[in-house]
Amino acid sequence: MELIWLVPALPLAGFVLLAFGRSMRGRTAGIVGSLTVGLSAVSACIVAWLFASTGPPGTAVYATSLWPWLELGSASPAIAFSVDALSVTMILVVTIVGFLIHLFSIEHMAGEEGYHRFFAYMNLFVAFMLILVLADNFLLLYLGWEGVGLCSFLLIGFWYRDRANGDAARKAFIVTRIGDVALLLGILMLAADLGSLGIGEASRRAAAAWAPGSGMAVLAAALILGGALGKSAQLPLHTWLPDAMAGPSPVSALIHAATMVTAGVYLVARSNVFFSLAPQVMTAVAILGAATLLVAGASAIAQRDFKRILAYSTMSQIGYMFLALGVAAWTGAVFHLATHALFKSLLFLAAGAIINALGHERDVFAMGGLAKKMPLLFWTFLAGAFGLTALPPVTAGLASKDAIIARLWYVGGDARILWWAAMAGVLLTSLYTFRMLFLVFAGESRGAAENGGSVGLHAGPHGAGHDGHGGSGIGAATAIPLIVLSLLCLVGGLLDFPRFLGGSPFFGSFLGGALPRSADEGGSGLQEALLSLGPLLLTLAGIPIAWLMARRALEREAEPVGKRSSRLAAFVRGGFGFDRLYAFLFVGPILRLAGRGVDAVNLASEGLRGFAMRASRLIRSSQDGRPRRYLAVLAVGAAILLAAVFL
Amino acid sequence: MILALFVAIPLVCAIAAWAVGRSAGPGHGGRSGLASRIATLVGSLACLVLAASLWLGGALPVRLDQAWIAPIGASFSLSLDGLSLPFLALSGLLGAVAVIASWKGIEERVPFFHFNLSLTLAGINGVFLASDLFLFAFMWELMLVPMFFVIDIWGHEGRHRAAVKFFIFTQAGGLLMIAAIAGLYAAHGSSTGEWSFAYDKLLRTPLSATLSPTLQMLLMLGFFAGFAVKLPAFGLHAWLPDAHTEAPTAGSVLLAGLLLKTGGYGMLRFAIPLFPDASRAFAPIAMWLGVAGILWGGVMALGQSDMKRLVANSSVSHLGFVLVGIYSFDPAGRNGAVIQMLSHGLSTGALFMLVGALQDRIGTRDLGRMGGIARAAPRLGALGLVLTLALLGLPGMGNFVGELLVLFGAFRSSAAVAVLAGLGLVIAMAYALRMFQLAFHGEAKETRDFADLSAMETTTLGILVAVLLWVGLYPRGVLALISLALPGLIGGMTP
Amino acid sequence: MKPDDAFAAAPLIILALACIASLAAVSFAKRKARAAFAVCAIGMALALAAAFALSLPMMPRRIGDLLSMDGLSLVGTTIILASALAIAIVSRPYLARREGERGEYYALLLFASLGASVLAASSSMATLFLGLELLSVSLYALVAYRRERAEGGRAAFTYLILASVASAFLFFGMALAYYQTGSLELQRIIGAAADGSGGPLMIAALAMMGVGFAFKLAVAPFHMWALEVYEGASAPVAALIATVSKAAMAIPLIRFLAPPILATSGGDGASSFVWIIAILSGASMIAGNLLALREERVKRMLAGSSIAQLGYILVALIAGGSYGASSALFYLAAYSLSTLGAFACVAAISPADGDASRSDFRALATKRPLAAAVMTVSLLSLAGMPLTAGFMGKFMLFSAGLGSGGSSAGGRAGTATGILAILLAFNSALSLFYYLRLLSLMYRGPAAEAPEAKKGREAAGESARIGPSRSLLAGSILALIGLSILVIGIVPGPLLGLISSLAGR
Amino acid sequence: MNAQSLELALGLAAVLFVIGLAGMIARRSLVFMLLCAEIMLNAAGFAFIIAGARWGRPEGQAMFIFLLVTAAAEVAVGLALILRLSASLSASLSGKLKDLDADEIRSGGA
Repeated sequence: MELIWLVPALPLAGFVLLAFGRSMRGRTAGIVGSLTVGLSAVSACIVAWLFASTGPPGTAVYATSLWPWLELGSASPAIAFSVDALSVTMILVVTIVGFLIHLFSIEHMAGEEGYHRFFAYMNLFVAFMLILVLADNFLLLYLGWEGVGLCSFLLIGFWYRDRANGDAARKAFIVTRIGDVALLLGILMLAADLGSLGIGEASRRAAAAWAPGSGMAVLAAALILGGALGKSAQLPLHTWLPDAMAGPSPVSALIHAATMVTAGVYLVARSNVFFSLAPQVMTAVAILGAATLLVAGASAIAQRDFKRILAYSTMSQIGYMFLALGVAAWTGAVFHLATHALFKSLLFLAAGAIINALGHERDVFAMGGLAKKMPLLFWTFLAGAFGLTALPPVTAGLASKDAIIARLWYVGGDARILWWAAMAGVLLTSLYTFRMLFLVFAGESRGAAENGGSVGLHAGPHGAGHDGHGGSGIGAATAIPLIVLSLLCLVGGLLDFPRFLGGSPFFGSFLGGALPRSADEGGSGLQEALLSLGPLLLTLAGIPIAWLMARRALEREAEPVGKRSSRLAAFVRGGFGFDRLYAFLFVGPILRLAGRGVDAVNLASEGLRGFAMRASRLIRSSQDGRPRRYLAVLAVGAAILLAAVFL
Repeated sequence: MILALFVAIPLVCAIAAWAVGRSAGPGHGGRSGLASRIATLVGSLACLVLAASLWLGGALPVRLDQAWIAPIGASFSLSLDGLSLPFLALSGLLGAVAVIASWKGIEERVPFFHFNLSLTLAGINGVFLASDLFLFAFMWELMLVPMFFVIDIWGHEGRHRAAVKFFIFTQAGGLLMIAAIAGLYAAHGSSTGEWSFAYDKLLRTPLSATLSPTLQMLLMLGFFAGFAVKLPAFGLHAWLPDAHTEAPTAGSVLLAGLLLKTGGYGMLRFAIPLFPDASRAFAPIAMWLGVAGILWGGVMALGQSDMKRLVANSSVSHLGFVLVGIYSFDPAGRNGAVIQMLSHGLSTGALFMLVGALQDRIGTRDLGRMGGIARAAPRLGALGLVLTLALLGLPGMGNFVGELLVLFGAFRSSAAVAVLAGLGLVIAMAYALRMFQLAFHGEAKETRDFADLSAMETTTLGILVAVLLWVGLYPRGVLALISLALPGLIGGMTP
Repeated sequence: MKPDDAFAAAPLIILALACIASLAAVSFAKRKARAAFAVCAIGMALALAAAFALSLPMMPRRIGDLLSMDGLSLVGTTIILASALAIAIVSRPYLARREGERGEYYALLLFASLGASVLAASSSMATLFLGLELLSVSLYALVAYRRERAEGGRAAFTYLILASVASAFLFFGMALAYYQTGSLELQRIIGAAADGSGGPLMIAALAMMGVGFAFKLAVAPFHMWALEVYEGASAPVAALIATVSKAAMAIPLIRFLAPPILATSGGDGASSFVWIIAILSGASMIAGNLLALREERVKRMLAGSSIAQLGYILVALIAGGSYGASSALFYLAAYSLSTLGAFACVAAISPADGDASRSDFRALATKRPLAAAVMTVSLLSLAGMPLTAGFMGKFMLFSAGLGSGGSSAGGRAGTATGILAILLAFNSALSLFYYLRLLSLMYRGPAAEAPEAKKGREAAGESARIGPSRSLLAGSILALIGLSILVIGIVPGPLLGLISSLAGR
Repeated sequence: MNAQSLELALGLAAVLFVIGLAGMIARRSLVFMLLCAEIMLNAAGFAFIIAGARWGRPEGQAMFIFLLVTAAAEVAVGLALILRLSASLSASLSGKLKDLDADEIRSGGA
């Protein structure tokens, strides 16, 4: 158990190897990267096994401190890791999904320029993510927090020769940084007022020191929430995620679907004590989650970029998690986090494979009829889609999402509105999912053959790298992860399956050690059945509507460009114009102030210089060489002097 | 006696460098140039080794008292405590870096160049060591002249104007400081009858008894003016972008890495301990000046198209943190200020070296004309990335520790300051990434092919980065040292 | 007159004899110039030696009511004679390159230094008056000395007209003072002024005498002549005006202002004078620096700088007391040394057809390393940078000025000196501008793009044709000046101790 | 002599002094300027004599004699200079000394 540090250390070692071993030829880089992550996955499993086997499941907490870091007042955070049920869950998700995605990338990224740079960054990311979830104190957590942000920046901008990608990457890093600063201030506040940054210790002291709903508690929770919103792309700091799709698909799968974006959920769950001390903030969490759920879902419907659809869907799914957090359904949120990691990474990988196969065509209107062309991708994608829409037989989404929705119902009272929002979310989910499915796979092939690359987002030189394995060339390294992920999706939900279907809440009880059990005043099996029936029916109802939408969209597509899409659709597709709003409110003014970098203070000093020069010219003009003028000056001076002494 | 070496070694090296130049005659051939380079390099490395041995030996504080100007009671007394030592080590390191950075760039009048370089280092070491106010003023002014020559002779296009501006600004501040020193000396002498510049004596006699608060405030402001110009504080920073931009690489390294630090050091060592009450009364203004510097410098950096100028403006922003930390009157804030100064010295010094290497290779500092360098020169790109991360204060880098501690100190004394300073981090992110992407990413503007960093440059930068990481991940190594000295200076300070 | 008096006054006597000898040499010797130079140099050297060997042991001693040979006068005499000696030596090659030297020049130098020494030692208005006239008249002649340049004559005439008016003021003031006190002794007059017993007429007298002093010291607004005269006179003579005549005039002023009777007494007569001197000092700091700021002609620039420097010295004079006096004396010494160095360099590098212009300084560091080094040191010293005498001097000024203000005790004119100290700080920062401009010019490459550079090249050609003034003696003097500036800058202790001990006596 | 007449005499000296100064500024001819300088100096000398008379002591007269001598010296040098200037300026002037214009002699003004 003292070897927890191995879990993050292994990918880190992989990063170091890759960073300095520039000489690696061919796919060795990929293999090294995957191997190290795989090993870390193995060690993670060992840790999990040890953890589960010792003592009653989940209650214990193991911590190892490597070396002391620094002092903030009386708080002295160290480089220290701790393992509890929550972090065990997280490291399992991170390492296993991470390993699969690495595996997938070996072939998927083959031939890319900077192949081993890609794996170096990916390994670094996994390392930081593990540090984040294993951190024993908030400051180390913050280190991982910023680290994953960095890697997301580097990987979004992986194809850096295209400025657009760079801008997307920068946007992502900066917007999340805003949240990060809030988090940092929160951490400082904890250190200042509680005198400890150890997560457990700080929570205990907070519970002792702060009255529920007291100003301090609310402020602390709000600041932490700020960080979570930024990383998890929730309103109002959500604008970076859609653009982040500029990166390679495995990146989107690992960072922007499975792990990093859900770090916010992890953070809130991790610091649940502070949130339970601040009910106001809890409500805010729930409301923001609901809002994101609806806004993102609606935007997803209007997208035409394959990966942007998935990105918005990710946002809305995380909205579900925040909803759950908002009503203190901690375990539910984390469970949905896990399952979402499975099916969403699957979706992204499959989508990535498709996009590669079509030579970097990302416009869903340029696809279609792929079900026949690439059956494997179709079926795996379908599995993911069922997970996303919580349809049986795929259990992953089914169990987790229904649990959340049911929980919302039980909260009752005003929270009933949240339940309605969740239901609306369900409908939206099925709408955009099936619209996407129909556009991509059904119908006759509009194919990239006709207008391939017309909307090509990466019509850059690196596109050359793909012509080699275009078409449906799908190797084992690509297929295996997809299949494994699909299987995981199929069974994943069984970890915590509704009781009325004979499931056992194993997962919930396991997490119970780390997170307060959501007091489930679970009604009768029948009620639960009805509650989970609602979403099911809603989803099924969505399917035909999605079909019609796809049809109409295609018809409109045929029309001339001018009236192709209404202004409303454009507004929705643009993510409800948040970008423009922020540009107007913040970015614009600052850039205007920066201007050409002309420093007003400097101008002032130059003005002073000019003044001195002018004065000098003035006084020198008196030196015109006329003795009589000098005499006059002398006489006047003397007169003034005489006058002065008598006054 | 060992302390005198810190000043003597660079002096000797300066004379040696100059002498070989003379001996080689006017046509400073490569050999004499090389000799002077090596002399200076050896000198600064010797200082570094000396500092390191003291650091490990750790019998602090060390003192040296030598009669100097008896009639006015000024003595040549040096003292080295935990606050001076890190800066001395830094000056040794950056001195070597400066020499290496100018290995290629400086071609003509090489010996005279290194003469000035070493002389500057001697002055800087003296500033960090002096424990006699007259000696301090002496050293304080001493480092300006050679630095002026470095900028004025070997600088870039606008060097003459920038050099004069630098000199006049710093000198105006310095003279106010000297006036304050003289006033303090006179006041102390006439009240106690003991005419002395000795730091300890002045520290021990409570001024509050003899001096009226207004007078204390005036004297404190005199000191503050001198230090605030050097630091620079917002409003007095007009000289900095020009000087840093126009100076040759070595000059920029020394300016950003060391000269600016003397300002912060002076505040910690003199302005606050000598005038605790006045400083405390003045602290809020100083902190807000710092915040203004953080934000203003950041925004200005955002608008630059000249890479060097961008880094220079970022210095204004980073040293705003130092000001905030120092005047937060909080132990953590003070520690943070010191750490921030050290790591800013390392990171910005390295950055200037990088920019210099770039300019030597592609002949421009204009970000608009760069691009795609990460492809053309991977080592350059990688180091550029790491230094950018240091610039934006990524956790793990020393800069983060500094900013964190400063923010903590600020938070404890005034939350508003902390929040606004925090905004500075976001802006830092913006300009740092902009610089990195414009320079290293994107398509190469003109397809140039140029050599990647040489082994020597790579190792030098690598060492700097390693130290940065060390400070960032194990700051105790430095903090323990500082904590030997600071409490004495902050004496009984309560947030 | 007792023998002791003779010993005490030995320097003056020796100088006087040397004057006569030099006249004899000029009229009878075969090689006039050489003989005159020899007499001049030897006489000055002897006088300098005598000042320390013979008259120092006698000090302080008053000779009748006329002369008071005390520490103050000794310091003054030393500064004067040393400067004069250096100037004489520097002048030789300088004149040799021009229309050929003639002996009268050195005779005039001797007369001027004699007058200056008398002035420095004067304790009575009579000696003050005689010394001043002796100095001035020989200065007129020296300024106009070089025939081939009309400017010399014009400058000399301007100087003469203005100076005679100024001395008229001085003498009228003296007459009024004499009218009030019935004595020619300066001490009595000072006393009367201090306790305000003299009445308004006394104040008027002091004011008019002030005009005379201010003019000689070229303190604003009585500075108008300086730029013209420095420009018109040849470099060594300009040096003479900048150092000898100013030192000679400053010493009596220090005598006036140093005594504690003024330092302590809150007599409104005294305080109002403090304010007036303060205003004069501030005015000449600003005026001098602004005049020099954009000045292209080096000698005019140095004139402006010396106007400002005298303004600085006044700060210490206001502070008064023995500390103020010694700081003023130290600064005076440092200033004289630095100015001397600067002018000596100008003389050394001047092309034959006139004195050095800015263009001659371009790339001096490579053309004439020694001259460049000395010039650098001198300018830095004038700017008050460390390692040079000027730094210590400036520090002394600050501590003197703020010492009177800062300390709660003996707070005479604290606010005045406080304000002046701040003015001093900003002005010396401002002055850096022109010092540095010249400095950086010296270290630039011999670029040939600017018109001034072209002029510089042909000037260089000229000097090459006639051969630059590379006389061993002059060179060693140059080096000596630079060296002593550095030595005083690094270990000012001994000189400082000497001066303060002498100022006490 | 009584004090009042002394005061009057002193006043006269002052008037002389001012006249000299005014003339100096007013007249452009070098020669006249020299004359005015003489007047000023002599006013000072006159004042010395009065002062000496007031105290009945000889220093006043002594000073006056000094003054006469030195003033003579000054004038001598001044005239010599005027001669030289007239030589250098004769091109523009009719050679008559009293017409020498002070404003003509600009030693390299700004």
